[in-house]
Amino acid sequence: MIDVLYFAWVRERIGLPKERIETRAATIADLVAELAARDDRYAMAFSDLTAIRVAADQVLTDFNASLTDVREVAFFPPMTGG
Amino acid sequence: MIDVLYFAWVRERIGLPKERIETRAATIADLVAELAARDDRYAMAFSDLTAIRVAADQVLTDFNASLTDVREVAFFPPMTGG
Amino acid sequence: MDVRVQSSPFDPGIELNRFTDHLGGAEAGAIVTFSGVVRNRPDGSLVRMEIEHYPGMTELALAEIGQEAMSRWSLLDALVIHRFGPLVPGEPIMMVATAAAHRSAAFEAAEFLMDYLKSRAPFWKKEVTSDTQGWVAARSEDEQALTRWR
Amino acid sequence: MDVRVQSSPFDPGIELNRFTDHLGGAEAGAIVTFSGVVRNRPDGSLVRMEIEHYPGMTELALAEIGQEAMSRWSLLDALVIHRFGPLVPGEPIMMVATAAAHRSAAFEAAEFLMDYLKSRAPFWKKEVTSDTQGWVAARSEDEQALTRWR
Repeated sequence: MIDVLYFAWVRERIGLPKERIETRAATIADLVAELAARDDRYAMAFSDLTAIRVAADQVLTDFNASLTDVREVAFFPPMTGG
Repeated sequence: MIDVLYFAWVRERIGLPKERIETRAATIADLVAELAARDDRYAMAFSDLTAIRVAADQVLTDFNASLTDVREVAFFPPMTGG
Repeated sequence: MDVRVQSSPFDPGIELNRFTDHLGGAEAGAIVTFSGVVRNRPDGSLVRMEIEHYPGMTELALAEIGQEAMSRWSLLDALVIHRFGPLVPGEPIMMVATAAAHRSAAFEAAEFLMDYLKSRAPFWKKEVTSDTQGWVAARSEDEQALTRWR
Repeated sequence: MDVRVQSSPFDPGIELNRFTDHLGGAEAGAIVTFSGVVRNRPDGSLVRMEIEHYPGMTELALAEIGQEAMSRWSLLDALVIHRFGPLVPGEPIMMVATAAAHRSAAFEAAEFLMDYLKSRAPFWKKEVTSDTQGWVAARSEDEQALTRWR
């Protein structure tokens, strides 16, 4: 089981802020492929991965990162703080 | 007639903040030579001109500057504001 | 070092004075602050700005950026405050403050904090007018600014 | 733009808030301040700092530096306050504030103001302890800092 979080327009496109999912995905890229195959909302949200950033257990990482021992993954657009 | 002002340690060495003097000096360097010839206090104050900055009519200038139409000359160490 | 992520307003002037008083004046000569306020749109149509963030990761990211600044410039102290939730034009969004013995360290550390906070802390801004709403896009200049610190 | 040369104390926090309020929030997104406080000596022996200045030339020099910053970075506003006379450790000596649409302009303009003010505005600092007094020497780094702006 893994918590998947969505923020900003990724959250709006998918239609929910957080879900707990059962997955055997080995990497974040595998997880994205699994999610994108679900339905159009996910497919659209993940259609351009260059526009999406990802964090594993609250630390920025990349799509090739392993999911071993990861409890929380978050997808969001580039940050615009300050 | 010209007003001559001294600040910080230049003022302390010469022993006064301001004086009005009659001079025919053509440049600031000429004025400095005239003053340094007066007595030891002036000679000591002007012994190292690299340690002294000069302003003519309240604008920074250099020792070669002309005194024509200048009403006020000031001598002081490098500034330490801020 | 003090890091605060909050929905409630803050007063930049009071924060600056508190930050300065807290230093005690022994070693600090230079204090730099940056404060960001919600800018209106050129046509004055902005009703509010909504700031979303990632609770947990935000605090982690800001603490890490702050610690990096403290050690890299030997700061005497640093402060980061960032709001989330709805804000109206003219309201303070965020503030950083840095204190050092000399001005160059205080300035550089404040710029570093801002550059990292802009592109590495998980905040997202949405602009809301009476009939539109849209997420603010990241600026390539902001990503570019980080190369200065590598 | 506001330039003040004064012997009386000022409150950096109040000045920051007044400066920010005065902008009206239409275009300004970024406000940077620098405030300098009297540092004690490492052994804590400083009784007071005495700041001498050149009345008339000081105001001229600060106004010129301020105008240069305003136009070079298209600032929305700028503030310079510098005290003269006796000051005790921990007291604010001076402050600059800059406001711009984006942070890089506000930061650069504030650094420019500080660099010029340090070496081109006619102020001199004297440190007084219980048994010594001496003029603070200009630092070559401060003169060097000006080359960045040429």
